[in-house]
Amino acid sequence: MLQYALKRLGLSVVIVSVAMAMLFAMIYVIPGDPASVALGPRATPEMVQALRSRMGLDQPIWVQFARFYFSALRGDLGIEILSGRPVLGVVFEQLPFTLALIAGAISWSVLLGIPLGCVAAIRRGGFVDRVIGVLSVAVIAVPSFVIAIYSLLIFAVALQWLPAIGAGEPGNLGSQLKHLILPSLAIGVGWVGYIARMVRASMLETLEASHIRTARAFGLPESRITYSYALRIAILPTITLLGVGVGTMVSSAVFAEIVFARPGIGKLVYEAISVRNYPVVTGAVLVTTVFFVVVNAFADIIIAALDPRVRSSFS
Amino acid sequence: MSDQALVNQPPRRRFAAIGPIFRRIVREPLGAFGLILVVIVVFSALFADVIASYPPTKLSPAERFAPASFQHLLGTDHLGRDLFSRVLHGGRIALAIALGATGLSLAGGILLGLIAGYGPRWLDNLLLLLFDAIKSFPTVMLALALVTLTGPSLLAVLAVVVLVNVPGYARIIRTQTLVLKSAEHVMAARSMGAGTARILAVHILPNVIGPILILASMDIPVVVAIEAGLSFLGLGVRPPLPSWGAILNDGFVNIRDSYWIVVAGGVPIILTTLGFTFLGETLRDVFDPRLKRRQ
Amino acid sequence: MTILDVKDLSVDFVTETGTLQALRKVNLAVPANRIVGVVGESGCGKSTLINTVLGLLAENGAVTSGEILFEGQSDLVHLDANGMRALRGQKIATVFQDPMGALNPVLSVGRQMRDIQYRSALSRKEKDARSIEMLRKVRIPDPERRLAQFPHEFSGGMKQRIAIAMALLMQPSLLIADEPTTALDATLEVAIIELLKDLQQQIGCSVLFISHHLGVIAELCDDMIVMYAGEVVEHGSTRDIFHNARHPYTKKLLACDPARLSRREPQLPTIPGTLPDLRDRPKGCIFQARCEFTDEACAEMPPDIPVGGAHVTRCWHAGKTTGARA
Amino acid sequence: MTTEPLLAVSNLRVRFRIGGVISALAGRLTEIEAVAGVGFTLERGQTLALVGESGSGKTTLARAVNGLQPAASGSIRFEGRELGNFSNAGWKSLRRKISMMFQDPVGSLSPRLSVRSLLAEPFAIHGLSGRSLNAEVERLLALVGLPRDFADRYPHQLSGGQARRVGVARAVALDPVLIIADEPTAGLDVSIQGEVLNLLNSLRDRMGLSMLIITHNLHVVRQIADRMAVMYLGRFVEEGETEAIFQAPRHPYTAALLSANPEPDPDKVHNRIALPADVPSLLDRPSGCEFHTRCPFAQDICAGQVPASSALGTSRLTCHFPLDAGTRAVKTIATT
Repeated sequence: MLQYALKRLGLSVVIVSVAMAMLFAMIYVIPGDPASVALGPRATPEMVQALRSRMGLDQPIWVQFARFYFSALRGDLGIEILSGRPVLGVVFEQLPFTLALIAGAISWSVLLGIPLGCVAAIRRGGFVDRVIGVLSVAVIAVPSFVIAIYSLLIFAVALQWLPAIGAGEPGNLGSQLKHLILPSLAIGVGWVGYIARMVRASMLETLEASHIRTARAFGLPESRITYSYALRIAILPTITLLGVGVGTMVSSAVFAEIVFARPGIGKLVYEAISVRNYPVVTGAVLVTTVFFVVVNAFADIIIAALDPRVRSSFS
Repeated sequence: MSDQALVNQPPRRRFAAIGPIFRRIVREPLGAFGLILVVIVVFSALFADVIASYPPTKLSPAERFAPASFQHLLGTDHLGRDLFSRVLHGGRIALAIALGATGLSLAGGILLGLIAGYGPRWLDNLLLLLFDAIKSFPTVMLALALVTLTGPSLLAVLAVVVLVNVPGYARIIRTQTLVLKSAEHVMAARSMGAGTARILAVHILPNVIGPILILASMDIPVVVAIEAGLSFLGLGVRPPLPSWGAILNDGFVNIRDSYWIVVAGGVPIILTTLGFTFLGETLRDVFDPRLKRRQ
Repeated sequence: MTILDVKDLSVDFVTETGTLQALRKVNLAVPANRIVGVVGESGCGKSTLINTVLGLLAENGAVTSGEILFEGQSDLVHLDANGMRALRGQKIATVFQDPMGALNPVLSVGRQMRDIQYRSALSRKEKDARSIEMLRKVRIPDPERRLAQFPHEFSGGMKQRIAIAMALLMQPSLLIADEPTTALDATLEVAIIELLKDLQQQIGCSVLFISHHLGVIAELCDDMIVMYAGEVVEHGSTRDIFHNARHPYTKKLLACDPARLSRREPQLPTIPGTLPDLRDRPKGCIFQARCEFTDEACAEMPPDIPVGGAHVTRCWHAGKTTGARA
Repeated sequence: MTTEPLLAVSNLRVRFRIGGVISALAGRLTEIEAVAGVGFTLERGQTLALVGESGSGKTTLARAVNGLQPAASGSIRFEGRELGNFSNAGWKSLRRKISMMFQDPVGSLSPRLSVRSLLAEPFAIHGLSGRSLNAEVERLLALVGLPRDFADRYPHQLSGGQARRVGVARAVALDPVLIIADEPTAGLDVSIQGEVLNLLNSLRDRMGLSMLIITHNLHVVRQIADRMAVMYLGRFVEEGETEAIFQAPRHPYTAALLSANPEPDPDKVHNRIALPADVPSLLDRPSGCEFHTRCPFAQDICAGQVPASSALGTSRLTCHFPLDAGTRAVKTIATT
């Protein structure tokens, strides 16, 4: 088990390294170098040249990459161009807001999605199942930023039930939660659909397995078969799905933060673009990527810990 | 039982004519609904010039922020442009990007998937690592990073969508190819002396392409959403051009007093994504019910 | 006493291409303390028969006629879900074909064996003790330790032994074994057969043993039933049927088994023709299209004709076929 | 040419890698030997059956002979030429001469191809499309006793027996000299088994084929094979003429396999050699004679010393204490 966990985390390190190389290659390959991008069209060639050497862009490519890679390992993602503060600090300042948003979205999707999926599987083919099915597909289909804008329009602008902008007063948990409801729902509602469908499908698949037939042939009560024999297996893919989903949720969070004018990484990057604050953009991309990769590794490790088949094959 | 059912079946082609499939789609309420929406969206995009009474970029400062009326079915925006005609033309861009990006990612995904699945082990591992790395960037973050360098453009949107979609298709094709690689019919072909090209083209590709086409059709609404989203952020289509995302952005800025602009921008996105999704779901159920599990 | 008495049982499946008549007027009896074998080729309805007895028919299947009497009283066809569940696992236990998939992969063997005893008032410890005793009976070495293990930690043969232990745990009066040895290698197969025979005598239950392997039936069973295309065409004692088969299908089936040939034959016997389409069942005898005795009489469905003792066959020509070897 | 057997395999070994880099670093065994030093010859027109329980390496051996599975060491000579020395073109022409049938009758046919395309494929692969393909397809269908209109069916529309016939037709399409058949009757009902065996026997006689049959069904062996070889943990324990082995198995494992066959006679008294315990893992091969952990006749020397291969009559076997000829299954051992 420990061996599996180490192996999986090791793989994550490799994936992040490759992702960094790709990010670096992207910066390098695309015409228009970061220095002139940062300085804007009015910069003189001398200014660009000065910044280039300050950013190390005049070095050979592999030196640049090694520097980029190893300073990132140390947590040094460069200096923010406008204020001169370390990028990592700027990003970490915004990270908690985004994490809260994603945690909220995951809560919605788990708390609503798993029970809905179970109900649909148990009542398969019935009216309830069909309604849940159609609603799941519908919320998956509609993009989260459209949901964000429309829920803002309806609940905050027209009905004025919930606050429209910001993350709430610092230190006031109630106000912060209130501000979290709409944006996290906008991100999470699609995932309620995903989870419900996934749980339904994997419940149905598990219920067809021959060991369930054995359990029935031994006269076990249907409730025990459903909840302790089938759900235990059917729940496993949900964890993988949520792990993968975190990436999409980070994307959705960008929209939610802009629509609801919440602080967060998405908003940080969006604003950095308009002033061509390139180090902030790369830094934020790296931090979210690492976050996503680590979350996925943990999702896999949790599954391994819950599934005796995987657990013992590595012990 | 099932064995018996097969034994006495009259010879039948696996893919029957379009007719019965069409009937089965229409028989499902959702499928029929999806099909109608898709037909409307495609039709209005194709004939946008004919249907719309104003050019989509025509400014008329006198008519700024006009609510819906007979002259302007969906009202006008902050520059007095007719929203109905902007919505119709925006549909063109949305569909063009969706089809183009999906097609390109499919082609790339199938090619890389076959290489990874059938090629040498080291190449497979390398490609998997690349796929994982690409997949580990949150899509919008990657788009933001790219656009910072290139400036907003449709091409950038296209590139991001293809880049993030290829790994998904490639992985599915790879897994299927790996399974088929050791399947008995492929071993049989190898034992007859069939070459790699023949095995891939005759014995593997036809067996993996069906599911991936259906999955791709279900990705069309996702691409529509990405294009609209990036345009909403001002990273996609450049301003005068109509795009649903751009209309939404125009409306969002004025959401407190001119709600109809966000309605005009958002409703087509909702109808299009719902239409394609419902149709895709029904298609999948009709063609290959097993796929449902892989979702 | 008759433990299981199936009378006139017919089962239909509704499929996209029409109604499929899976079982037609099936009659069979499992007497107390006997092992009854069911033999037949694929598509003969063996699995449908078991699922009907267990009340586990697929949703598109339905009993259209007949009754299934268990221990002379409860009609399993009309028993409600709770009544059926009270019998399953307690009075009627089952061992399935696939030892790999029959056990829940994420629960320990001990937990699964404890769950089967959920109706008993015993303490957890006592339940485990019973499980251990049963595992010992099926010759699992070191059962105390193995109770905590998960199914994937056992070999295929061991899993099938565990499945048998689970089935016999509640001392059922009927054990249904659905091809329990088909997925196993020959040496494991005979070990399981000998084990089953042993345990049946110890526990004193009846066994309904489904197999397509004639040798296994001959070795294990007291009585046997031959099925073809959803009908029981012949039943009687194993000895009667192997030595004096009266239905033309039974004769042909026995002749086909290469195990009967003690030397190399230039031409092996076969049964020409194919199974009839069960969605469009022929009127009359089910075997008429492949039978050399077919005449006008066969256009009508034959009744079950006694041919001596408990030996019964569903053939108009049971008188003619005696002695003649196919 | 005349003295050289059609197929001569000697000391063949096939290994599989298991586990990854980490287990290798941890010093764990990372290879298993699925075929561990097998040698045999197959004469023209002869049929050899490979018999053994699952995991005994019989399928791997067959695939190695056909080059589908690379051999780790040893030699395979076909028509006097070493397979390892073949060029790509050589391999291709070899595949015309050796054709292979796989276990699953339906699964070994490409699901999206019609029977016509399936039967035409060997001609297409070997660039023989000049012949009238339709005529060839009809000839092949007739050869295996299927009606002409089967050409337009797809594999999923065939029953197991019909699919097997299509497989046979494809295997003989290019007039091979050797057919390797992996479990040709597995999963088929007994009445269909007979049809397939009759077909294979008659084609063999008519076309002068050699056959290598892999099966776990001993009755099939008796009806089709001139010689048989019994495999255990990737090695031959006994090899010889089929009838002789059936009459008097010399290796205890062979005897146990033969006695483990329930016969369709309720009055038969079985004197079985019961094998205790499970088949050992290939990762943990027993010392000495690898069968000693399950052998009812094992003595001290069996655990300590590897028995040499010895010739006894027409058979070869590896056993310290071969059973006496004529006494079959002499001892009955209780399973406990």
